[in-house]
Amino acid sequence: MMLQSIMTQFLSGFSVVAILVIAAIGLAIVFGVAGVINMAHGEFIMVGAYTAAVVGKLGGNTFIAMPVAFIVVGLLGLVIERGIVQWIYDRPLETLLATWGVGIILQTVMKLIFGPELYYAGAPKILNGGFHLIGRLPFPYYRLFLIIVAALMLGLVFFVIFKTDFGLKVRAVRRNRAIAGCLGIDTARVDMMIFVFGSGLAGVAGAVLAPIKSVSTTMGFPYAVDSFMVLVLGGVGNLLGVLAGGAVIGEAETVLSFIFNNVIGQLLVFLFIVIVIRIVPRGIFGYYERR
Amino acid sequence: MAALLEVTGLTTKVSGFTILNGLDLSVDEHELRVLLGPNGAGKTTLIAMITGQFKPVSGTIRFAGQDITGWAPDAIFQTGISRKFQVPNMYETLSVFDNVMVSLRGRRRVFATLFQLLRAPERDRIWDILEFVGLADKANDPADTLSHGERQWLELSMLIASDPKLLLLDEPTTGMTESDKHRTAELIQEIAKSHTVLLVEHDMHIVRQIGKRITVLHQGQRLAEGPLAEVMSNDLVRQVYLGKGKFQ
Amino acid sequence: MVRDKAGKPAGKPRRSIRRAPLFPFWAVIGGAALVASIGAYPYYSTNIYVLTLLGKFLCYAIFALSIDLIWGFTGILSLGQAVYFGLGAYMVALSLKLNYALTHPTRFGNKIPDFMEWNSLTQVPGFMTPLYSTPLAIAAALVVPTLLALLFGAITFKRHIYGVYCAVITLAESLILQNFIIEYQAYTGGFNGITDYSNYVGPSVLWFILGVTVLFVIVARVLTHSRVGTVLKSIRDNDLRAEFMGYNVANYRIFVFCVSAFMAAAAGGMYAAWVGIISFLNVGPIFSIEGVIWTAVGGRGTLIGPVIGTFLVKGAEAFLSDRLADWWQIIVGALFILVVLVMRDGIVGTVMEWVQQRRRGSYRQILADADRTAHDLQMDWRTEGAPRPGEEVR
Amino acid sequence: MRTTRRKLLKGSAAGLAGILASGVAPYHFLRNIAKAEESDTIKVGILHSLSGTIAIIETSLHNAELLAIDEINAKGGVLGKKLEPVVEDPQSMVQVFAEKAKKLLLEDKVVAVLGCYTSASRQSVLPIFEQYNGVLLYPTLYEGEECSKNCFYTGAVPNQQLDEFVPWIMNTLGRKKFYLIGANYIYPKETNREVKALLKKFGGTVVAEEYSPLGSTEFSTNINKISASGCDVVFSDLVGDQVVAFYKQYKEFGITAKDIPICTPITTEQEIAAMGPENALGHYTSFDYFQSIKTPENDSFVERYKAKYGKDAVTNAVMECAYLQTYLLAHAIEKVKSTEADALIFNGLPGQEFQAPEGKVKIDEKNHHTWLWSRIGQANEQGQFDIVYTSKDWIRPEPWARYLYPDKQCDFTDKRVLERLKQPWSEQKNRSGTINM
Repeated sequence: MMLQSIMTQFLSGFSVVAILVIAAIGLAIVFGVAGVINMAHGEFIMVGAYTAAVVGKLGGNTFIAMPVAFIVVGLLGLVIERGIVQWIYDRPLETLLATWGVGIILQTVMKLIFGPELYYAGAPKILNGGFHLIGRLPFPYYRLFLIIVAALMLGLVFFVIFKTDFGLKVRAVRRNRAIAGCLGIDTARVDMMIFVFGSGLAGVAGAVLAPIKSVSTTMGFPYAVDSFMVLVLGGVGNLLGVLAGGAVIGEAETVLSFIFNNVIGQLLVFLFIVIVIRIVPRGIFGYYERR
Repeated sequence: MAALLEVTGLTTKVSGFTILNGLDLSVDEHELRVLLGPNGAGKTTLIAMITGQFKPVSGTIRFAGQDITGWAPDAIFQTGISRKFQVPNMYETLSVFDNVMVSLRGRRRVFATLFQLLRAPERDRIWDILEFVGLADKANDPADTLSHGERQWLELSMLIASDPKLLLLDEPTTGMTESDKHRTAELIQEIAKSHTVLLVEHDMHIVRQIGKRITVLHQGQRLAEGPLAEVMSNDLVRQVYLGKGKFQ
Repeated sequence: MVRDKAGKPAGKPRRSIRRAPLFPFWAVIGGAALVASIGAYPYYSTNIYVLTLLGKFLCYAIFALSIDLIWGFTGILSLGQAVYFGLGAYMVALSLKLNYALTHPTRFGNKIPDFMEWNSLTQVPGFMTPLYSTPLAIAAALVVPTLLALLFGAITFKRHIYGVYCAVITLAESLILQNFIIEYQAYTGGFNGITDYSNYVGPSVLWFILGVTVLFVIVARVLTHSRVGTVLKSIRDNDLRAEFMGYNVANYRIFVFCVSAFMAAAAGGMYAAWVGIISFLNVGPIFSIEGVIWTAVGGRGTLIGPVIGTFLVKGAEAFLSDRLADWWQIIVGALFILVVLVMRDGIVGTVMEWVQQRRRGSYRQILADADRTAHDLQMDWRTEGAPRPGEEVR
Repeated sequence: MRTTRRKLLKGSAAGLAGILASGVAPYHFLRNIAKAEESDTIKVGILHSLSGTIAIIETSLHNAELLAIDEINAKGGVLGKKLEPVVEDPQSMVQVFAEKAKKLLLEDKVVAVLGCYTSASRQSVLPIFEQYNGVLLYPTLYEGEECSKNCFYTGAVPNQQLDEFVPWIMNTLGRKKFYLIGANYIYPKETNREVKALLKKFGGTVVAEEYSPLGSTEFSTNINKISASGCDVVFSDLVGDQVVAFYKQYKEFGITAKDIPICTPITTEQEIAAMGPENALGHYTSFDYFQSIKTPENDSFVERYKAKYGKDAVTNAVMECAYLQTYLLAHAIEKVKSTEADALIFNGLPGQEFQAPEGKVKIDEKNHHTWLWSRIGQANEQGQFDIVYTSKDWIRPEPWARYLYPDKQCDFTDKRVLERLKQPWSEQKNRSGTINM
């Protein structure tokens, strides 16, 4: 019985991992490639969620909401990149402050537009219900959908970074900005594209997470925090890191929460992260600059 | 004469590539040794290894009788090795004077430097050094207002201030005008009178001007070693250089 | 760094160093005016509300100062500074609450803090009993956070973690503590925090806090002005160079981190005693980031800056936020962006920069900058992966 | 020599004077901003978070109170004066609550403050109200076990929500195996103590009791535990956006109200609107008020509220209390013809009655809490509640639930209490109206 439940737990753990990956991947490439700590990441997710809510109101569903959110938040990212971030790529710590300010503003503006109350975003009809795997609980289709989305997003990013011409430039810039610049790559443009791409992914995250979580102007920060945890643990600048970090945190947290309780679970995971940092400062798959 | 610096069988890989490959090198007390070699020969890496920036895969580095392989940079400094970077590297917002002051030889521990005052002899020494390199009348300007050449000299003067047994100078003349280069060469010769110097340089004019004993590196190994003329007449060296046309 | 106006006459005498006096005249005057204006308030008015605000702002100012010490002078941006502030505050608050409970029994007549009773504790846990004694409590409030800072510094800086990573990890640290406090509410008051104990508000206390503030500003000034200060600045500018000049960079970072933690803890302790309420918000990352913005607005790398910044931002918040409602949040957000994009050195810094610009021939500087950048670009691709000076530090 | 010294003294004295002058100057400015302009209005403080995490709920309370004030002023105000709301935004932070409360009492000199939502915020401001003898009206249902001279609790206490609810679950729904889940702070813990006491009395069992961290919105673990536990009803004290996430994921994992219904004293129409009716369908909530109540007062209340705040606006129990407590205050001021705190506390508010949307309510003469109705609603497709049970009569508030504390009660007419409260604030050792019988 207990064992069976833990297995079920392990399964739903996958969905939590998926959620973490979905939330973190946008930040991962922005942080990893453009070297920008985007503190407004959570708010980007929030905007994505609201987009989904609005699309829902207009009669669409999650599948429509995803591309829409990608475009909306992508454009938002474009504006912010052109307006603010592009001037401070060389000052990561200050980027952090500026984007935090952006976050505050986004929250307030959304509140002025949509009001303070919680918003509703439903899951598409097809994804209601679930299938029986083991245990007495069905495994919800929507969770499965989340896992698939996570996989697709990872795949998409992998493809863009490693298979496309743009990705080549990105990797060049990531390795050595100056050389890339000298070889005629428009590094500023690459940074911009990456920032927009990452923002778009954050938007998609918001769109797919909205149906199982609550949609409010203050929903962003926890996601941002989780994403940072994933990156710190998994390591920056390596997509495997996102997966690893997400997997460790997600599974550990769900299983531990089942054995003890949520808070103990969280604390243990936190402490684990700190220990890992102590051993491998740049994270499991961290990218080590030659210093 | 006892060798001050002794590198034996030094091998290192950086991100997969073998940079140094069983390199042997020994520098004697009060010697001015010039390291020559095409780009990617491993000159900068060698210096990085000696100063503890990278850990070697195998091989040992002995300095002044003790094995300093794998020590931390600050510990290695304490044994008397100072390094000049290829890109001038100093403290931008500090004044020229303070740059030198911070570099003065002395105790480096936190509570030792806490409230430690600048004594008259130290002050005079700083001024002497600044006048020696010709930065005295810019002593009060922040370092980031200096021109490139001046920055090179400032870093030189910082090294002098730290009064080491061995100076590692990594291309101290890069990006200088001819006249500046000449001046720098003179400075180096001046320094070499009282210190041991290991100079990385591939500007042949400089090498000719000051080069006594020369070591040529190629692909992480010692290609040739000896007086300037002898090395220059060495076929291998000619091949490596002329073949690749690496003169600047 | 400020220097006296009297530039050296052309040529002779050489060998003259222009260096700021330990306490520049204008700074002393300005500081005195500020101190007087705050200290004189109780004489001027009996308005308790503004009085409480003043005391609170002073504690915040010290907090901002402690952030400035590590960020402005050493280039470590900590988003977990509130941890040390909060720990100090909780120690003092707990002590006060315990003693208050002795004279004010709970609804069940127990002589334990109410939040312990809610969580069905019947007596004060043993490890907390030392807090009954005020001197021990004060000692704990100052020492415990400092030791934690030492531990944390050893973990991060010894491993060459700084810059962005340090920021993110300190953020994690303060989140851990925050969750911890919320979860173990039997000992910490949890989500409700600790409130309803006898706090100390009044002119004499205000002057005490004011005195401590002045003391810390002076200490910070001496510290940053001493040789150690110069070393710290050089580490901020170029830690690589400093390391190859024989400085154990990690130790210096740990040292200054502990000093600032100590200041933050002291501020927290006084805060708890003054306002009479403390909650998990005081250890959370958001409070830390608030402190960072006060510092940035006032001017980091200057010592009076954080104080001024704190009073401006918090003062505006106290008197305008209720009139501006949502727009206040937008203003705060805009402040972050503004400070980063336009006014990097904050208010004080900008003013001082302007003064210096007028002294130093700015034209020559522009030429030098252009020359240098040209060279560095040329250099950059020739050096295999050598870090750009100051990388990740500013 | 001497002259120079005297000069010096003069100079420094002048300098010091100058500094002092420069020092005090700003306070003219500050004072003028801080001081609220005099006028012939009665100032009422409104202290609800308009920003931050709790703004989600508190904004609606703020709205309801403003609506009531508008109506009162439209009817000619109180004592011939208009009520002037002084709005402060505590930003969902307890410290700011305390600070703003001080401002309202000391700067704006308000007659009374309508405010606070969480127990945390109430407890952060109570010491201030007690010290400066202000009046606080607190609209939220809360865990009880408290009574302060300076606070009037117009929300429900556990006995008004649970004493009828829990037995009803066991008898009418026939479900006896309870799974208690709540957010990890005082309100759920105290509420669950009451629930457990009731279960003990009526012979139900607690299968499990667990608390999730505030703000955590991932419940797959808990739901897995629930299904593994073999309970037949879930009793939830989750709050805020947790509620939404929990109901959504509960449905997602395929558990319906038929299998294991969720019963809660806290989920309002507002949260249901946020999670979508399909997710709440069939689950039960116990409240004194639902939007779907069919009384003329309520119909017009809902109508007026929508007229002011848009047709999508939903009303809920807490805001109804916020609304009615504003009227109770106005009537109290009318009654004692005074805005003096003690007059309101001892004569004005106690026993004050009002025909509220939920029916007739009154503040208890003794314990500063409010007589309310007890209703049970089942969520329907429209996101409203079908009222499946209504108490026969209004229910007396028991801040000290009699099943837990038979020997305790709260009575501000009791001699001992009055004795205690006569002492100056600083000497008071026990500031609550609680007495043991």
